[in-house]
Amino acid sequence: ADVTLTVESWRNDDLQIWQEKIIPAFEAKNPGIKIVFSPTAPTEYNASLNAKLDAGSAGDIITCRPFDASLELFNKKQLVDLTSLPGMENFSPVAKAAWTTDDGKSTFCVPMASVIHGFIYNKDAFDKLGIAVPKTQDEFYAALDKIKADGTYIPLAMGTKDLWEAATMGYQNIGPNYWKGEEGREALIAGKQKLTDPEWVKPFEELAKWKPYLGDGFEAQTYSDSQNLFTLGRAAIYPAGSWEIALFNTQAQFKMGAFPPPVPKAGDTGYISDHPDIGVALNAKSTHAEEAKKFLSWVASPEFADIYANSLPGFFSLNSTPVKMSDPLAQEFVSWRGPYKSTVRSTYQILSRGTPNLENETWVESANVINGTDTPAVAAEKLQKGLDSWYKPAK
Amino acid sequence: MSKARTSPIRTGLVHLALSAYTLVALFPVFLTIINSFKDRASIFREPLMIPTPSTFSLVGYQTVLGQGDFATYFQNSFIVTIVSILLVLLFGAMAAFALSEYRFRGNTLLGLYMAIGIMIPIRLGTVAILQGMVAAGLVNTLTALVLVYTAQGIPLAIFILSEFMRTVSDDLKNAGRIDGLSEYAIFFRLVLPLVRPAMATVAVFTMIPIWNDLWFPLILAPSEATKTVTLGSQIFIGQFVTNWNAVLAALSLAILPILVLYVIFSRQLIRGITSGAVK
Amino acid sequence: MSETDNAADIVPIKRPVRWHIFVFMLPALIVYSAVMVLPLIETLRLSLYNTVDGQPAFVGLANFKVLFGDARWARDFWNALVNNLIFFAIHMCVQNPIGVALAALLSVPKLRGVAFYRTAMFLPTLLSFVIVGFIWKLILSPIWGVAPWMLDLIGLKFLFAPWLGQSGPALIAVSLISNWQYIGIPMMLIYAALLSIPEEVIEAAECDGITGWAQFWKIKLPLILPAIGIISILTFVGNFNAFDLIYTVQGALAGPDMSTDILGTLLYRTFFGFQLQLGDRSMGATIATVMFLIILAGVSLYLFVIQRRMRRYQF
Amino acid sequence: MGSLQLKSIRKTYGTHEVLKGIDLEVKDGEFVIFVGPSGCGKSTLLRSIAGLEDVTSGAVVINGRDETLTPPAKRGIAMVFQSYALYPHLSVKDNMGLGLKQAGTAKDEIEKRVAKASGMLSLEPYLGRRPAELSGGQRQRVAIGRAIVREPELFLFDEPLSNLDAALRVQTRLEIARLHRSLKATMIYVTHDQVEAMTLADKIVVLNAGAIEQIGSPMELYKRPANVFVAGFIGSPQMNFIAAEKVGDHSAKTIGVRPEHLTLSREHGTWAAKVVHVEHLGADTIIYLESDQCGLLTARLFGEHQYEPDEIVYATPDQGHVHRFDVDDQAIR
Amino acid sequence: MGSLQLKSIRKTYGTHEVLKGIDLEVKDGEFVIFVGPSGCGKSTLLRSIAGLEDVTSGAVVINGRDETLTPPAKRGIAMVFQSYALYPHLSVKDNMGLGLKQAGTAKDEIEKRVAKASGMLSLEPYLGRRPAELSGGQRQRVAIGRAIVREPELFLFDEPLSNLDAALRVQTRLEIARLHRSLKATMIYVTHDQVEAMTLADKIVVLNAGAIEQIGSPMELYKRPANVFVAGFIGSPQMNFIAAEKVGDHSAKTIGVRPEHLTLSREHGTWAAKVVHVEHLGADTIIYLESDQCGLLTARLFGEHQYEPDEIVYATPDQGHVHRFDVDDQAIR
Ligand SMILES: Nc1ncnc2c1ncn2[C@@H]1O[C@H](COP(=O)(O)OP(=O)(O)OP(=O)(O)O)[C@@H](O)[C@H]1O
Ligand SMILES: Nc1ncnc2c1ncn2[C@@H]1O[C@H](COP(=O)(O)OP(=O)(O)OP(=O)(O)O)[C@@H](O)[C@H]1O
Ligand SMILES: [Mg+2]
Ligand SMILES: [Mg+2]
Repeated sequence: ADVTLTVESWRNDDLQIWQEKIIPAFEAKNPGIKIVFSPTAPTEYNASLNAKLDAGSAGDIITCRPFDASLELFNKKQLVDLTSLPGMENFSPVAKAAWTTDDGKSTFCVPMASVIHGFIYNKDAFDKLGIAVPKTQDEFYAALDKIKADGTYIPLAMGTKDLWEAATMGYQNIGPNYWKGEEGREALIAGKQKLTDPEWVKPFEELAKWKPYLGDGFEAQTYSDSQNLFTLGRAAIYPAGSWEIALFNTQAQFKMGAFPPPVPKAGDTGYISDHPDIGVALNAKSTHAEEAKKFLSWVASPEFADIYANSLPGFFSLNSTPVKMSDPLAQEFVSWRGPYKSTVRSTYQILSRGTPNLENETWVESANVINGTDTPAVAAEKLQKGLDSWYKPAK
Repeated sequence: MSKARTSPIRTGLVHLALSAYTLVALFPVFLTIINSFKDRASIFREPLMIPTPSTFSLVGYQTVLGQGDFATYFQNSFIVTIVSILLVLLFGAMAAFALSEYRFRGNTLLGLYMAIGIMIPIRLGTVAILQGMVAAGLVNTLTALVLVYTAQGIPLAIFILSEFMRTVSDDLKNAGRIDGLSEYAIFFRLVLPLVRPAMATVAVFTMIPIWNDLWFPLILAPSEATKTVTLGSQIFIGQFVTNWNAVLAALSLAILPILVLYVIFSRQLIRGITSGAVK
Repeated sequence: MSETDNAADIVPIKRPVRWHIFVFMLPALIVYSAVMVLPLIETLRLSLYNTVDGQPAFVGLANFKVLFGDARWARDFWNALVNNLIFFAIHMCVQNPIGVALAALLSVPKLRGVAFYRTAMFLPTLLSFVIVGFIWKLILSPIWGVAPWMLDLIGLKFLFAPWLGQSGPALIAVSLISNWQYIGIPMMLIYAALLSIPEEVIEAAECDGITGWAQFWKIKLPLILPAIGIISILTFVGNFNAFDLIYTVQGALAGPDMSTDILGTLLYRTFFGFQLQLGDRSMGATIATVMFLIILAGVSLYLFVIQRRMRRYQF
Repeated sequence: MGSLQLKSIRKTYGTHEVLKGIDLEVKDGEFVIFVGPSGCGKSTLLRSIAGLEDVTSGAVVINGRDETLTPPAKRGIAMVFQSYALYPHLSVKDNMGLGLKQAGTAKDEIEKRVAKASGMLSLEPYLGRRPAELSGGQRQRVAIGRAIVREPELFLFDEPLSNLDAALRVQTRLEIARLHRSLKATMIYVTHDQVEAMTLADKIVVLNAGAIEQIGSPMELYKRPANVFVAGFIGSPQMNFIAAEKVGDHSAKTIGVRPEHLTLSREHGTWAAKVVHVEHLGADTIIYLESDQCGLLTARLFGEHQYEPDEIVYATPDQGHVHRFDVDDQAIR
Repeated sequence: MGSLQLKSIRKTYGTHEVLKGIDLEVKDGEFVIFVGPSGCGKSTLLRSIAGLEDVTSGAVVINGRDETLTPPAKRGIAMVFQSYALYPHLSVKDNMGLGLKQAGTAKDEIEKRVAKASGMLSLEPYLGRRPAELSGGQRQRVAIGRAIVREPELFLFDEPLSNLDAALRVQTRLEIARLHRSLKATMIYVTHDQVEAMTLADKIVVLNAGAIEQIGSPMELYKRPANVFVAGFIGSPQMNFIAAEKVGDHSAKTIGVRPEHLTLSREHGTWAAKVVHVEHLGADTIIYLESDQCGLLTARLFGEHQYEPDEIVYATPDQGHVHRFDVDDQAIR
């Protein structure tokens, strides 16, 4: 009889793609194995997955969040070590970093995709106002001022209501330019830098400057409000993650372009956040481990990478084999990988293991900084204090 | 002939107040429903407009209904909700009767024990519940959901029903006892019919969280065959992209059956059930 | 009509065993204990355990010490508790009085359209949180501005502010949304209680010249006092367990700046984790235990003091 | 002032017509008693006067004003309900005082009136109790007390004494009569007790199946009943009805003789009859007879008399007290 | 079988002692009537017999077995509640049939008995109605019907006829008497109606303030009341009590004469008195007198008599019927 593998995922938006492209492609090659993609609302995913894993009723294939969330599952022996899975060799150690133990010995998820931060802009608006794509900080503010003076468009489509927008689209977007990507991030982990250091306060100072360029009532503006403001043509610039591409393509009625976070001064090295976001793992309790491994190997293959990246522009494959993408906006994003230095979000690895949770605090403080309820210095101090309370970097 | 006890001015004021609040209550619902029939752009451009031929769109509904076997989902939701309500009403009312009618040692403590359930969110017990269901082989069955919802609904049912049962005239129950009715007959034939409004209230209160629950269907019965409507429609609540058309359509669709159930139960809210009993 | 006096019954010593009490209690007791209480106890037990060196170990009250002793935990906890009290106070002052008033209006005899009003006013209660959150965010959104537009109609647009995004008003706004959603609960309970008041008593009051408001205050209210007690305690319990609405409207971090964080959101965030924050069952169970004790205190107060003193009338 | 006029009051429940056009005039200060068989519509009529029932058609005129649509509270009435309808949550004292308090009566005035009423009704020991802690008769007295403290112009009493013992009943009856005189209030009173009806009423209204059979003073009804129904209804034991033919009277269909107007003799008399049953009430003796000629007869004798069942006696009707009725059951005068 | 024994039944509510040690023996098939002032504990006693109240001490023995702790359902009794206690959600028919249905009686047997009882009580037109749609008297009849269809050995009636009109009351009374004979059931009956008590009872129990004053047959109580209380309670209008000294009798404290045992004469007699008030009841005339010597006197005359207030008359006590009481209010025999 056919073996059925169930895939647990939070990506319910991808349901159609799985059903129409990914699963048929796999099943065609692997008769006898059936795949059921069973997504959960993202807000419930972690909690429900944990409960099911604990009770032993989770699906065979587990979609992995990056870093600690999955590492925890592996440590609890709920995920199988995939270090030697055929196909794993298709990924560079950097690509696997998000799903590898701290000592680098075991990898437990097959990396699927990463997302890149930057800014998406309304090309029509820029053309109309005669604005060139900003490369530096100064050009960026000049452009914002010009848009604001014109009054047709809201300069920046971002709100602080949902908190994470401010942190992810703001802080993590422009931050790497100041803390110098991996260099700063590793220094922070090693305890050589502190969040109160200028490298880490500076991004907050920049965020604080954004306030005048946001729309009226941005404090209560939600993420989808921002999306809609932009796609309906009412805002000129959208601090973005590459995952927006697919949606914006279908919704925006104007031409769009993208630019990476502007560097502080012309000539500075640019950094981008190229963040591993999604992987797949094998449930240790799966009764069909062999079949599941077959599937995982297939996910590690260039074939899957191609299908996935092209059906979901904005989710960039982590496979070493380059994927040819057809979407211009996606190409634009991925093109930054060369000239700019890639890094992952600063709070994701190790630093959010304790309580208070640095990532969550960063959300709150980023919003506070933009709202003006905390100064950048105060915000940074709060974060560092919170981190100090539990994080003791190895000396 | 108009009525002596209802002065037109007073009635008018009452209607005014009630209509005012009805507006407050209905307006958001009205917004939901009209917007579920519009295309995405106009949901956001003119949220207050009723659908016009140019903005009218069933895309949300098409998405929803194309996205899974909604007939089965509805059926599952109905089965789970109705069976759970019946069990909650039956078990809850029985226990409430025991607690309110008889004095016995530990009565209040037992009442307190039965109320623990409303003091801690049952979700916290998820892991143990799920383990139990796995052990009993009930995962991905509607029975698992029914069991959980019954347990979840019982405390509130007892809490409310015992209070109402205390208002049933002792003379009436005594008349039953004299008539040779057993305690069971007194419960089923006299007390239950007389607390009908309270039973309806409990039924409605029990039904809402069951129907709208996402968590336990997700944990206990996520399979296609056992999915409930709420779980079925949560597909549309995405991480980064939200398909508002579909959300609105799915939720509008999900209101309808529960509204029907509400109307059915609320017909039991009748006045003067006990009038004429004693003097 | 007659009234029971709970204390007055004198039970003779050698009453035969009343098996029917067991029969009445048993089904509820079994299902409830097995499916609800045992799992919950299992969970609360975790509050005495924590991971020490990667192994779960019994730590006594250490978790509680952390919760109240550690500055950050304590700050979060007290912040949530205070917010929760405000949340509760708003429900008691807005939701319940309005609910009672609506029930009183609905119970005016011979009123036409009662079924319609009742259904309409109960409708919000039937909605799931998702829809309530969505629709109110839409209404209150400064961008899509249904609320500003409506305030504009009556010339009060200047009053509008992005309430949900401001620390002060956000909690009040969320509470009011919750009031809007749940008003059906007190309304329906009180309505059911009002329906059981014998008509003769009301008629007697009419003849006595006690009509309208006075009739409500002096006749109906005392007779439905037990139901009012129930809605108060249910509101208390409900509010101290609430979390869904805040989750959907304000997110798991109960923004802005934790200003809408209540015990429920704190508990869920801690217990199940959120985003990068991993679920911490032990601390979660600790918070749950504290919440349970708070609620237990309230419910016990009600059961052992208020409910016992409350007079009930039989019809 | 407390005059009352009912103009063809009709009341239907569904298709069932309970009041079939009642016309009645009650003068200020009159004491009117409604009597009639159980279910004939007395309570309904009273409730219609109070405004508790919406009449289907007709008008209620109080003090010359049409008050058909006035709410009960504004009609200036007090009512004793057949089912008491006490406020279960209030003490006896508050049950009586609530209406006054609502009307804004001064506190000491309320005290005074409640004290007076409860004295009158022997309720003092129970002032602090709630209705549930009272006996049936005590509850009924509270209901009476609640009505009388308000001293309105129009009283409506629905069988107010039915659960009281004989002594208390006489006493309360006298109090009500005194109240009637002292307040000069109009009273409308429903009772099944013949003694009450005969002693209290200025005017008795005999109702039957929702219609008025006769209105008149007590003695009028007793002496000159307008028809068979009234003749049978007023007086206890009931009047004896004899088919007129059987006793040779061809100008009437029925003749009627009250039990107290039959004289018994062991020796001779008009109708020979056999004793069927004897009831000794102490003050009276009721003798049930069976006669071939007139069927069953009841005789009531003053004092104690020894008759044995199966004994043959002769009953003689008291000539001045024979009632005659035509084929339509109407009295022939 | 339906014998009943009460052994020093006591019942207290809080500190208030309602039954103060009641001892009573009721033989199988007896018809016992409880009378007593409102609030004296009649209903409480009845409810204790039924098992609805837990007595504070004492024993209820039914058919020789101690049933103090037996639940009411197992005592084989039927009861008519003073407050009716009808099942409000059931039709008249189902109200009557429920007990039988519960006992598993065959459907047609139920039909038959309900039909019989409702015929007896003139309830046929109302069989489909609910209690709320009935008049007070109809409700009361349903309550009676519900008790009698069950045909148990022991009946408890708490003022079952208080809301019925005279005709119906007589009729129902006779039905109950017939039922008593045909079922040979034991009946315990509370009433305030003297006629009922006198005509129905084998044995009357006079209660006062929770204690038994006297037990005896109706005529015994009427003729030989054991004390002032019973003498005053039995008989209506009440017995006249006269301070013995005033009339020159020094061997007693009080003498008592029933109103029907006073003869009036305009010319001469024992006590001169002034007419205060005259009540015409039709069959009787009640005359209230005031005499300097004996205070207030009531006389009851058979038939109609014309006396005017303020007239002076002479009242003569019927010698065989004078009751004498000692300082402890006990009758002197
Ligand atoms: N629940 C109670 N608590 C306190 N006292 C009570 C309670 N029930 C009854 N009583 C008192 O007990 C006494 C006896 O009551 P019971 O009902 O037996 O009187 P009754 O003889 O039936 O009077 P009635 O003829 O008026 O019906 C009354 O004085 C009453 O006030
Ligand atoms: N709500 C109702 N629906 C239908 N019929 C009703 C309703 N209320 C009363 N009736 C009927 O109306 C008739 C008159 O009732 P009402 O109470 O006026 O009688 P009553 O003369 O007071 O009798 P009683 O002496 O028994 O109290 C009765 O036959 C009764 O059955
Ligand atoms: Mg009546
Ligand atoms: Mg009584």
